[in-house]
Amino acid sequence: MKLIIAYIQPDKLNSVKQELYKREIYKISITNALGCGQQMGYTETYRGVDIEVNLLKKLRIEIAVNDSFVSSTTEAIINGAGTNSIGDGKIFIVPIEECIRIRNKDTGAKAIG
Amino acid sequence: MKLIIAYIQPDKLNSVKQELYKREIYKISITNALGCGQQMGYTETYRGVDIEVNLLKKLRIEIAVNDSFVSSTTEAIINGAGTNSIGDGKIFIVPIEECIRIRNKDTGAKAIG
Amino acid sequence: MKLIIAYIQPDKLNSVKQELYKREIYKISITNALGCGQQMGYTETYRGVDIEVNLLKKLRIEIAVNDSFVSSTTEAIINGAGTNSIGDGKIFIVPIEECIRIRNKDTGAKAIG
Amino acid sequence: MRYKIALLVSVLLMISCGTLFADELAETVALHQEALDMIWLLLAAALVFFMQAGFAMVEMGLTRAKNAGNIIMKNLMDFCAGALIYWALGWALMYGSSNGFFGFSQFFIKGADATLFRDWMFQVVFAATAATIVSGAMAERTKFSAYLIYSVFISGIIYPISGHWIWGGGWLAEMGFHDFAGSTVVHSVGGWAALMGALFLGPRIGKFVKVNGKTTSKAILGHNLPLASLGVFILWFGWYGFNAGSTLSGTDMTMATVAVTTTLGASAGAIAAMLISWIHFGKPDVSMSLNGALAGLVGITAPTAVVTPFGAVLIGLIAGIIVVYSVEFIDKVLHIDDPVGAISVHGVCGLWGTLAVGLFGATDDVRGLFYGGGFTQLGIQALGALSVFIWVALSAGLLFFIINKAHGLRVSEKEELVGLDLSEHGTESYSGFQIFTTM
Amino acid sequence: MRYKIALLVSVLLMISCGTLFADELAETVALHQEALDMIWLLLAAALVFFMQAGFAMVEMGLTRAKNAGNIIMKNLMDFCAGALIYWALGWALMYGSSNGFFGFSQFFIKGADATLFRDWMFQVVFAATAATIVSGAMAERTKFSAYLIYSVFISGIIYPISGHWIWGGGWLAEMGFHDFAGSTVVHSVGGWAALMGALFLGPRIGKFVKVNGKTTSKAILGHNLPLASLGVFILWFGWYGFNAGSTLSGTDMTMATVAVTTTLGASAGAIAAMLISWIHFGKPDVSMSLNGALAGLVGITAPTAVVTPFGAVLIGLIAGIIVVYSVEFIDKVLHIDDPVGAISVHGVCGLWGTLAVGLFGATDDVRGLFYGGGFTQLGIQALGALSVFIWVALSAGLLFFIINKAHGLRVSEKEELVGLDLSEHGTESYSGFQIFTTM
Amino acid sequence: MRYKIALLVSVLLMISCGTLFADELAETVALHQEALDMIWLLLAAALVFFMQAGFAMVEMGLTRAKNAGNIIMKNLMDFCAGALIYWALGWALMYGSSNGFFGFSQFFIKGADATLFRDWMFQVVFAATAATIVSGAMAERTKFSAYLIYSVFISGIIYPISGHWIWGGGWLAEMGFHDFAGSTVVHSVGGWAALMGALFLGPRIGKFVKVNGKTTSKAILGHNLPLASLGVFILWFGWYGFNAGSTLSGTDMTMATVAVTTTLGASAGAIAAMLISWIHFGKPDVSMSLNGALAGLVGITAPTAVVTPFGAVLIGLIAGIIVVYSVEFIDKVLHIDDPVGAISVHGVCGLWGTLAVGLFGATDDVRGLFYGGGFTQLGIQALGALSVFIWVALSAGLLFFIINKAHGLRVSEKEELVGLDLSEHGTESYSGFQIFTTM
Ligand SMILES: Nc1ncnc2c1ncn2[C@@H]1O[C@H](COP(=O)(O)OP(=O)(O)O)[C@@H](O)[C@H]1O
Ligand SMILES: Nc1ncnc2c1ncn2[C@@H]1O[C@H](COP(=O)(O)OP(=O)(O)O)[C@@H](O)[C@H]1O
Ligand SMILES: Nc1ncnc2c1ncn2[C@@H]1O[C@H](COP(=O)(O)OP(=O)(O)O)[C@@H](O)[C@H]1O
Repeated sequence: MKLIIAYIQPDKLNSVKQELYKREIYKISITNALGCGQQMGYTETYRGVDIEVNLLKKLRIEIAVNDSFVSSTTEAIINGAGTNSIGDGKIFIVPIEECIRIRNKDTGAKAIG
Repeated sequence: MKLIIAYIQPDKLNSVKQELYKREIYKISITNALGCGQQMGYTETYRGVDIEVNLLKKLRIEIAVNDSFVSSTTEAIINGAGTNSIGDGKIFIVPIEECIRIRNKDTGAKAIG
Repeated sequence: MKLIIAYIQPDKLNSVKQELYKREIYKISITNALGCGQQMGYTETYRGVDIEVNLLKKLRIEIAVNDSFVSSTTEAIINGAGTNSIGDGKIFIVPIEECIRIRNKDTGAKAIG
Repeated sequence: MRYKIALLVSVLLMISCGTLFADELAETVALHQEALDMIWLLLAAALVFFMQAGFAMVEMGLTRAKNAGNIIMKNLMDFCAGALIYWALGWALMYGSSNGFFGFSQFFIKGADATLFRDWMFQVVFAATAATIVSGAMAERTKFSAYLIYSVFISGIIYPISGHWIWGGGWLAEMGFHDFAGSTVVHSVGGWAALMGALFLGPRIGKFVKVNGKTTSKAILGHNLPLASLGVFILWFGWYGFNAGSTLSGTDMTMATVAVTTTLGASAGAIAAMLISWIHFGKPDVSMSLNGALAGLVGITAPTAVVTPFGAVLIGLIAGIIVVYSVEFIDKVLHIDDPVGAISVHGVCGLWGTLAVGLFGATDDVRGLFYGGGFTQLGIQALGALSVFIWVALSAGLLFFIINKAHGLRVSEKEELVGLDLSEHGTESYSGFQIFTTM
Repeated sequence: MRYKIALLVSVLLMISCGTLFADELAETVALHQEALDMIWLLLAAALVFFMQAGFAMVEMGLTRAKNAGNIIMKNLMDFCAGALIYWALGWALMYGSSNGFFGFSQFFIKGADATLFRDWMFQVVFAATAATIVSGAMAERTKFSAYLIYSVFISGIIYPISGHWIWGGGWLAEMGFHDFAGSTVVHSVGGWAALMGALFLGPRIGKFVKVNGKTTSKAILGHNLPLASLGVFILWFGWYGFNAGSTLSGTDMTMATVAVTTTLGASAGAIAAMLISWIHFGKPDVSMSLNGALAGLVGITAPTAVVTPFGAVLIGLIAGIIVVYSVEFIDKVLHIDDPVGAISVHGVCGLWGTLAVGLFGATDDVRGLFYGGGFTQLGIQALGALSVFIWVALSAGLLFFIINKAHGLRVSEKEELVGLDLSEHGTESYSGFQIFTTM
Repeated sequence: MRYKIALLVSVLLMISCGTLFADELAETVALHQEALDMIWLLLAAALVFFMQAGFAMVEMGLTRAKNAGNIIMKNLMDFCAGALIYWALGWALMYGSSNGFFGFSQFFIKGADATLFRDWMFQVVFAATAATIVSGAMAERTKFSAYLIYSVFISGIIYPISGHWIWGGGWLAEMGFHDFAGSTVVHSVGGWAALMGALFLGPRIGKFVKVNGKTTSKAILGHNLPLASLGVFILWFGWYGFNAGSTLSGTDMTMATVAVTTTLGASAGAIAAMLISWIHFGKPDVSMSLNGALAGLVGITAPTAVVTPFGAVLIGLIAGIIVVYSVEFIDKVLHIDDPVGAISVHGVCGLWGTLAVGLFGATDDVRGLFYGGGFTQLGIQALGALSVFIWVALSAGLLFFIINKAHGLRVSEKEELVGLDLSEHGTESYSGFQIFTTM
């Protein structure tokens, strides 16, 4: 089992969700994040004074999947969030050793979906 | 050492905390999350128009523990957050390779507690 | 590749960022968190009634790095966030199995930076 | 002789002309009198109406985000339902022809002319104020439908009847009870009804925690102090209509005294509450200072027209002190959960203001203890305040008892935890904002 | 003889003295008449001005956080630009010497004396109200520069011309069309312009989703109901200036009737909308109830001075019902995206209020169908409402068409998704707050 | 003879009757005069009071969430403390019997009648306005206790003394200095005190960054533009009381001119600031446009009664331009940290408004350079503005210097980073909301 962590542009959430649904991946968790990557931050001005917004608003997605789903999940994210431009984001894959469904104490591959 | 990540219903935080305290687990970090799992989202209406709230508000808990504490921690979470109903949440266990206390640079098992 | 997760005091973000920049680590993601650790929470009063704020506001930092950068990253965080006082925070290091840049599907060590 | 007659005629003509002219002038001047009263009372009524916004903001600001929409609905609807019932019934009971205890005529303000329309307008906003005070004390746990029922009864019956005693020519008015703008008529009535409501409801989940048999009180923080402060400013602004408008006449120059004593009383109240909270809790507390301003305003409302500036400052200072200790007492000793402090601000300080008339009254008609008037006025004030307390405690108590039995007063635990916005109204007040929903 | 002469002289002296004195008095009284009108109208104008804040808060509250700053700018600037153009042009077209269809003199209110200054002041805030109504329906997707252009034309030309017909002595006024405070003149004009604007703009991204050829409507939640409710309270407060001020005279005692019917109409509207939403959607909806209060206010605006309290309650109730079904109809059937319900509240309920004059009018001059007046007044009202609808639909339609072609009316998809605050103004309205920006 | 006598008697009777009647009438008319003045001034005072809410909202909105509660306390308390000290001392220094430089009688407004109560009421809200202006410039870093001390001195001494020169019959009044509603008396005094406060405090942490010896200015964003915009609308609304009320009489018909020029000046100011920010920064800036409206209002405050509508528009436009460049200059060149732009809006534009009297004055009494009045009036205006600047710079400078030495003016770095709400008041203003606390 893997935990797939992805940072994407906020306005891409909907298309990522659609791509995931197409691949029958329905479970997903999202948090708000501020990110700083290659996209070095734009500069707004506020009353003519620069603000260096080098922390940009991003969404952080977590999807826990069985190993066999890893490639279709990353594919879905890439398809949904990719625009070929800086700031599209990153995917990190982390191993999960165990997964438990709180409701019925199912564990492992059974619990994850 | 393991990182225990759990998604729970927001109104269960208090009882989870109490269960953890009983087992002498005091360290915990919490973030706000939106989740989409088996509980397919309820539908609110707003001026009579449906809103598909398929992203539900969840709390994301992170607890880093030594291996010997894993089972009591998951037990505490399950006891505190479980209601036998859809939406109760999930627990993911991820390996931690190292842990450092910023204050005094302690590492490993000593640092985690 | 490792995922470095750190909890720090909110007002230390700037100095952490500066320490990271010095070491040429530019990529970083941040989320808001509530934490409960050794610093047992201060008590505010509100109209003379105690509030136990044992959940304190923290920042959660995530930095994905190649293995060779792990020590300089943790060093930067410790330098930037450490004040020798309780509540300074923790660093957890978690293994990353794969990293993908959404923009161009680069993977591995190439994608991370 | 012709000459004489000519003289006579011309003189008479001129005079009749003059008086004719004078008659017209007199009519115009009479119209101006009406117009001055009208303009003054309508604008004052508009100001008092605006206090509804103030109450809504204060109550929302001092409670949690998950119940904000419910508070909007309660404050909007107690005005709307209150206005309709005060039109149908309340006015008749309050200002209809009197038997000493209640009025009974002019239902649906039948046969109203401009003057009666004007007076109804000015009175309906006061009735709504009394009703809306209660909403704060019952916040975050009351069934919306139960609140609607309650609000019809307070505006339609409870408020008008005690109001009749004092402002409608009833028995307390006869005795010389003085409540210029309603410390008792409006604020205490609201405050005591709030007390009964909070009693019947019980505290919010998590408000009082029992550890080893000892109950300790926990703070549940308000989610939006800026909104609460805006509410206090709006209330203070509206209070110039509330107090100064209560001259009931646009040519009664005491309105200037009223404006000044109101300003000084409120200022002193805020300062006193700030200082007490500073001494007592170590920090100048924001929400206490806001409540202090309101306490000063409520305290000065009854005596505003009959006290000196010095008197007003003292009344305000004492109100500001009272409110802090009263909030503490109700919370920590009585363990009654009043989220915004409505009982203390309106009930207790309304009582204080009513008594203050008997202490600081400085006019020929109303002379208090400290100004050589002896105990008479004070006695009447105390009697009036007590009677109104008993009336409201009984009638509101009965009302809440019946609602509780017949309909249920309180939402379920699950609904309370989720928040009334979602459970009672199916909405979120701050959609899109991240809020830690555990709080 | 000496005696006679002495008598004569003394008498004459006294009389002349008296008249002299009376003359002075008469002058003072005349000045007071002016002063009463002046004070009344200026304060009413200030109240109506404050409605700008109400509109801004309502519109902000009912839309998303990412566009709040843009709404501020639109509401501020349609007033500012509107005031300048109404000074230069609008007043002249509306109140200049008439040819029945528009006025044409007094550009830049040339040669104004105190009376004209006063009247311009009272009228400019009405013009700005009409302009600002549109902003809500066009929220969250309109180019700011396009909105600026639009707002100059509505305040400068569209509003003044139909206004002239009714309030400026034009052809509808001649026919006996009655619109006391502007259900048609102000609200319908704003509402129909809003309709045209929303039509030309098209819906916000994600508002209507086509699944299997069937379009379903999705809710896009407002981000700040507390702000929206504050806005409604401010609007209601300002409405006392809007309606009661429309007596145009400080000594016209119908202002009391107006205040009362306005209060009852608004209350009934809110209650009706709440009940309908409760029955219909299962919960008493907050934003619908708020809209219901506004619907009641808009509905009572035309007939406020000529109906009884009963009539006012009925008009309000019906307005409250209309607004719920109208919002549903426009959203679910017509698929027009009106984020705040401006078309329903101001356009449709403005129409209802205008017709209600012909149904509920109860005075000698204006007698409606239900009060024995037959169909005459109703017919005139319908004709007037229709004429104004046609005028606004054509002129505003043309205006938006030209702006759309020549300049572009709508921001790009990217800009809309990011939010107008960032894309049009380079700012965030809630800096530091965490907001789920996907919404 | 009998006849004659009868005639005589009857004539005399009628006349005396008439005059008797006339006497009564004259008394009533005199009362109406008083009532008109009273109603006008009290309602205007209430409007000006409400500006406190406006200032609080603007200042809160343009600063960070972590200091919102502190701003509430400062704005509330400078009014409350200011009212008490203006009662005890300020009025006496400003309007007591004069020696040309300050008044000295009527401490505690001793022996006040209705007229004096009325005048004090109208004046106290102006004093509070001057005091509260400073709070914005000193936001986010000032010790609360130090601010309290400051506010007692400005309302008690600094403001009353220069006020005496101009409005209290002092030496500037004697010279013909014209400041109708207080561009200098109120706004410049506040603005220059704000300048001194900001100077002594130094900038907020992170506001100015030194890179390679070059200081660059960083923006620290306000957390709540909707609140700020509400504040501006409230201020504008209140300004109708501020300016039009300054006729000081309910029968002075120039109030209409004042209302019109105020409206046009503010509108022009907002538009100018928007356009300049658009040209200059590439986007129409929200907070600058809001400041532009305020700049227009401040600029028109002195000349409002003596200029034409054209003059008002020009004055507003120029104020709107000035404010943008002044904010830039103070920030980027002088490196003084004024979080809300109070120095520019009130100090600099107050100066501009004062001079504008000497340029655009168009009445017989006050005739400016552009209207054939030569340089005389302009010279007097300049002299007055300069004198007041010197007075405030010296007195406020000394005050802040002493507070700084004796008590400390600024919170510690840790307290500033954590935010004044927690460190000074032990509270959070937005409990439950997630806020990125690093900002
Ligand atoms: N090494 C990293 N560690 C943590 N977060 C990262 C890392 N690299 C990227 N991110 C996150 O991903 C977001 C997008 O990264 P960025 O480098 O701007 O995109 P791209 O690689 O497409 O140019 C960043 O804002 C940040 O939140
Ligand atoms: N595979 C997963 N990946 C990421 N988050 C998940 C996953 N499964 C569940 N979650 C999180 O847990 C929450 C509860 O899951 P849900 O399936 O509704 O509960 P249950 O399994 O008890 O029915 C979800 O809202 C989501 O936030
Ligand atoms: N074992 C843990 N699991 C999860 N979060 C932790 C853990 N230990 C510490 N934290 C996080 O780090 C923060 C700081 O920890 P704390 O123990 O107060 O600091 P210190 O170790 O320097 O005294 C906590 O508020 C919490 O958010």
